[in-house]
Amino acid sequence: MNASEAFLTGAVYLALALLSLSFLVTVLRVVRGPTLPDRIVGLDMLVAVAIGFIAVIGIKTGVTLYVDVAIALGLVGFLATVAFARFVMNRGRDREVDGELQSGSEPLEHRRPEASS
Amino acid sequence: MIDIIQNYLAGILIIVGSGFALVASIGLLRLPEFYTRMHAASKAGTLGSGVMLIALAVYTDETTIATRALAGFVFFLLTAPISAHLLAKAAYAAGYPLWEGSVHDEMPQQSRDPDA
Amino acid sequence: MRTVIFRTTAPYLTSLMVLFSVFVLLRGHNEPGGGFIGGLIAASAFAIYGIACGVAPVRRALYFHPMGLAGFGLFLSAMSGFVSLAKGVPFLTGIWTSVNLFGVSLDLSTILFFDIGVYFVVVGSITSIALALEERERD
Amino acid sequence: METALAGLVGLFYAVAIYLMLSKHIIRVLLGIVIFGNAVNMTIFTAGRIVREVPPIIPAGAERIESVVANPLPQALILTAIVISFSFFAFLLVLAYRAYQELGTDDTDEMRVAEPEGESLPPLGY
Amino acid sequence: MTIYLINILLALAWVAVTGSATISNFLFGFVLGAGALYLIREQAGSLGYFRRTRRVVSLFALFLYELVLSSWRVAVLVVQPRMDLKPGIFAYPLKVDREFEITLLANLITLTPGTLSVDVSEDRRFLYVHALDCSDPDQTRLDIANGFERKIMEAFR
Amino acid sequence: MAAPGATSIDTAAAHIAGATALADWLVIAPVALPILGGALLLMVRHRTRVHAVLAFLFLFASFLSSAFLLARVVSEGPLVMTMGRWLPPFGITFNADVLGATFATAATFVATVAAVFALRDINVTGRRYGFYSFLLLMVAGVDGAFLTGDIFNLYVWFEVFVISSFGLLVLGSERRQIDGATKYAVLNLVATTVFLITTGMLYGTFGTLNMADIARKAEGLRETGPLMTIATLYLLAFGMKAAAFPLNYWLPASYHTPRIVTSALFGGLLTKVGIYALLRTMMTLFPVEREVLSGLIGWIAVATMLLGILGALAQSDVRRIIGFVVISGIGVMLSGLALGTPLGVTGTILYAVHSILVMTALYLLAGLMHEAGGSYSLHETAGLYRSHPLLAAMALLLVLAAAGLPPLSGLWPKVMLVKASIESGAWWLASAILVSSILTVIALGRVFALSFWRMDAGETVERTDAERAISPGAGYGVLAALIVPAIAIGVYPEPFLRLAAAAAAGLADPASYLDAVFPPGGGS
Repeated sequence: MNASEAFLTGAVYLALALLSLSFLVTVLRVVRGPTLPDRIVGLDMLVAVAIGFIAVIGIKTGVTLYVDVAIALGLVGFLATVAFARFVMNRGRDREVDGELQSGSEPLEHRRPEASS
Repeated sequence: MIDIIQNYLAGILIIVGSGFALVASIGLLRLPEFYTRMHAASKAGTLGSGVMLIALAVYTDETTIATRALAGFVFFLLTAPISAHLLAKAAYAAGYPLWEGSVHDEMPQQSRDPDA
Repeated sequence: MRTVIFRTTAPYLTSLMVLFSVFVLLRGHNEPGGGFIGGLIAASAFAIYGIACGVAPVRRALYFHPMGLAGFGLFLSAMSGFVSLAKGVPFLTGIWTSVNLFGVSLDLSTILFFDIGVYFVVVGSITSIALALEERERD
Repeated sequence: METALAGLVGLFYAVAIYLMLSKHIIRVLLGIVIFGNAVNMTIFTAGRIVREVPPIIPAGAERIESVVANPLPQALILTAIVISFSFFAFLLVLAYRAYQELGTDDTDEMRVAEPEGESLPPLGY
Repeated sequence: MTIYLINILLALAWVAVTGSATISNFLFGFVLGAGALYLIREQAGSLGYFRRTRRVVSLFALFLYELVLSSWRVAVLVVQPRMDLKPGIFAYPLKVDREFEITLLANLITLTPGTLSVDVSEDRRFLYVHALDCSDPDQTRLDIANGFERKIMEAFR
Repeated sequence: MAAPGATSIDTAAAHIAGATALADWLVIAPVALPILGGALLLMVRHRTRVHAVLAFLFLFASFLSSAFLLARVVSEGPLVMTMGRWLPPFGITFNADVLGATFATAATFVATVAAVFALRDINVTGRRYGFYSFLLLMVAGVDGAFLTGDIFNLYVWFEVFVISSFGLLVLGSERRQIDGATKYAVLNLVATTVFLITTGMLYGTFGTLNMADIARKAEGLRETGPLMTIATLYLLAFGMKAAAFPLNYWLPASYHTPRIVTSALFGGLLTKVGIYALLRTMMTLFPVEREVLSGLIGWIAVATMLLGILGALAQSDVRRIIGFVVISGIGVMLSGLALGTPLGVTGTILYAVHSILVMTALYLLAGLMHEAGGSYSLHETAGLYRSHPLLAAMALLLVLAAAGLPPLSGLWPKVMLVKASIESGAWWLASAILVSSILTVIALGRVFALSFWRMDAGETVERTDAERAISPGAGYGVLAALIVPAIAIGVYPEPFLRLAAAAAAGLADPASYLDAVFPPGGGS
């Protein structure tokens, strides 16, 4: 084991530690909120951290099968964010008071049912 | 020789990348509100994971893995700004206000209309 | 989401994702991947297309009705099980053959066709659900 | 490892059942999703967790010479995931439709099919 | 556009001649073909091709530079004990008008930390940008106009 | 990572070497044909004209194949086919024994008949929506459940028919339907998930999922393994599916909401799959545990049949009355399972076949009554005897059949069950069966009395004759096709009794079943 490999091993462990820390910090933000977009940003960040994990583990173990998983994860994360953005836009802010979601029992007034689909 | 360069480069890159990821998550925690948090998360975070993917591409000896890792990086570069933009736009349109310490708002009010 | 930025990039992203989904489908033989996950990726590609540009362009782009695609996939999968009838081995046994096409040897198997069928089932059913919801949302 | 996973499975079941007892249909759905994941982990744990290589026969070989992980739980979980995914997709659409058509996501108020205070059948002949 | 095609054809010819169809060989052939095209630049009218390539590369270099620089700035800002924030949204008057260019500009702005494009106005004349440091919007506008926007206009017109 | 005791897997030894005869494909034909048909119909969804014809052809073909399969199984013993040549426990086995083949034959027969009835009930929109595809896929799921020999595969088939049944349930998207479908979907999802949990535990205990293999290994594990837990959980899961007390209120909440032909299929087929799964797991896999649970099952049976039929007495909607009658029938079937004697199980099997035919027929009858009288409500229909004498005659026959009176199919299984319970000294069970029969006569007799005999309803409803039937004759023909076998079982029961007895014998003594999956001297 020469110096460069030792350096890489140390770097991998350091990176894993940093990533774990940032994972925890991000989870804290997701839990805390306080608004829905905050949580969405946090989830987005979690995807990024997960991809970082995949890359580092790929270097550490040489198992690079997961690179495609990383790409797919990026795709899914993108789709999720887009869908959440749509949701935020459609719902508006009125139902969210002080970061607490009111339980959605209010009836819809503007969308009336049609008889058939 | 090339092994040694690969190892050092990959090591530096993953440290940089994870450092960026950590900074991004700290920013996510410390910054005061949603719009400013978004700066930290959707960019420094993306940069962090992207740099780590590049590290993987540098480290591996297989061309297919390297190209795939790079493809993943490019894909992030494509999607990250779009999702950030959409989320910011949606949040603004939905009426989430800017932080009270903000100094400037030139956004016209009619684009708060959810259909815009 | 009527925004220029999303609408100009979404079609290219969609084609990129469809390409990736086919890649995932075809590599599903001895590495992670396969019809189901490939189909999901393709379906999410269409969902993004639909969110960005509306449902009608997606329907036009697909040409067939999504449920028709799902039916085709189911049919393909079921039929690939019947190939083994000719060989006198049980249902769904993998049959391999090598086709020589323009000098390139191509390994075909019933398993591959089964997987392609799964891909179409997933693409068709998930896309049809997504499009139906999206249409309802827009009205 | 089994112990940790067993604890996690128990936690998942607890959360899932708590959510499923809610009267809001969306919470019930979320509970069902967690329920499904708990089940998948149960199967995973039941298949004996070992750190082995994937059960793939290398090219050119006729058999695997080393100890391999048990492929069956993975196949089962994959099947279960696919099924619960399609199930969930359907249920989501259904809940959404129900919310639109019935104007509520409260299961106590969903009494269209069984209206309250139905009259008894005629008693005379 | 045809120049690209010719370059790719040259690369394919290189692959065919050398007889090894690998990606690296193709890329090598592409670079060689570009060199060959450079030799006949006056006849083939490929002068613009190389100028444009140079400008795209320079745009990309500017982007990387901005990315690293402002990432660093945001990183420093975030870990400072007392954050000095003056965020805000400013309107940026667009000179570029094609959809593709607007998209590219907006994405580049978003990717560089410190600025985030929130929306494009309906008439596509303004880009609304959220900035972490909005104490001097005019300076930021000027930076974008002289930086990314100018490079984009140079590269794609 | 070379662990001690490394074993290698020889793929050649894990494969079945011999060729499969063409005739063995009969095992999967009842499943594969409807799947192919369903897929084909999805592909031609715009050509609504050919839907009914294609669906009928595929269903009839699968009915024929399952009938041939039954004939072959009766004469030659269980028939086995292992998918993809992988030996169990890796490969999935399909094996048809008398029980599975009998149920499959009855199910495909009912489905074929219902497909004809659907000509009247389902319009072009419904066809385009995919009614026939869902119907075929549901039949495939039900047949698959009857014929598979792998417990996880059983779960898969459960899901296949449950998901298809969702599609059928919301066809039309009325508010009522969506309400009913939500409850049906959630409850069924929970039931199948419990099924899956139990299967996971089962796999953890036995290391195999092949039912024959489990039955073989259960002997050695009886002392140590948590078999009792597994058996109880299966009872819970399948009891929920079969609508046994106290987990049965999803059935009356949802079965009356869809189109009448869908209700008929649900009432006829779906709960019986739960009964089949209970029979299979309790009798073949866990006979000893069933012995312990028999008291519990017995009380569940009594509660189900009595509360079910009491519920029927309180309803005024014909379809909901029938829904409760279905539940009551489940109770009767469970009583045979509780007894566990050959006679009792034979009674259960015969009753299940009877119930598949008669419950479907009852729902279809309700549909025809609606057509004739303009309403499903007992308050609003009257005097159908005058206007529709033929319908009245059939209704009378069906009431007799459902109540278990001679000369129809309900009589013999009830006689057997009562006799079996008296033999086992379970007087309470026998009396519960008799009481529930009497109450069934009252509940259904009232339908007959009010809707057919009563001259004039107090409050007549506006007749909405906008959508008249294509031809009433087809509806009567379909009903007759269901009543004829019911009469046949009633007046000429010997072959059916022999069949059910053979099925029960195969269930209680799985030796032949095991031999078919694991041929002596061969296999793993």
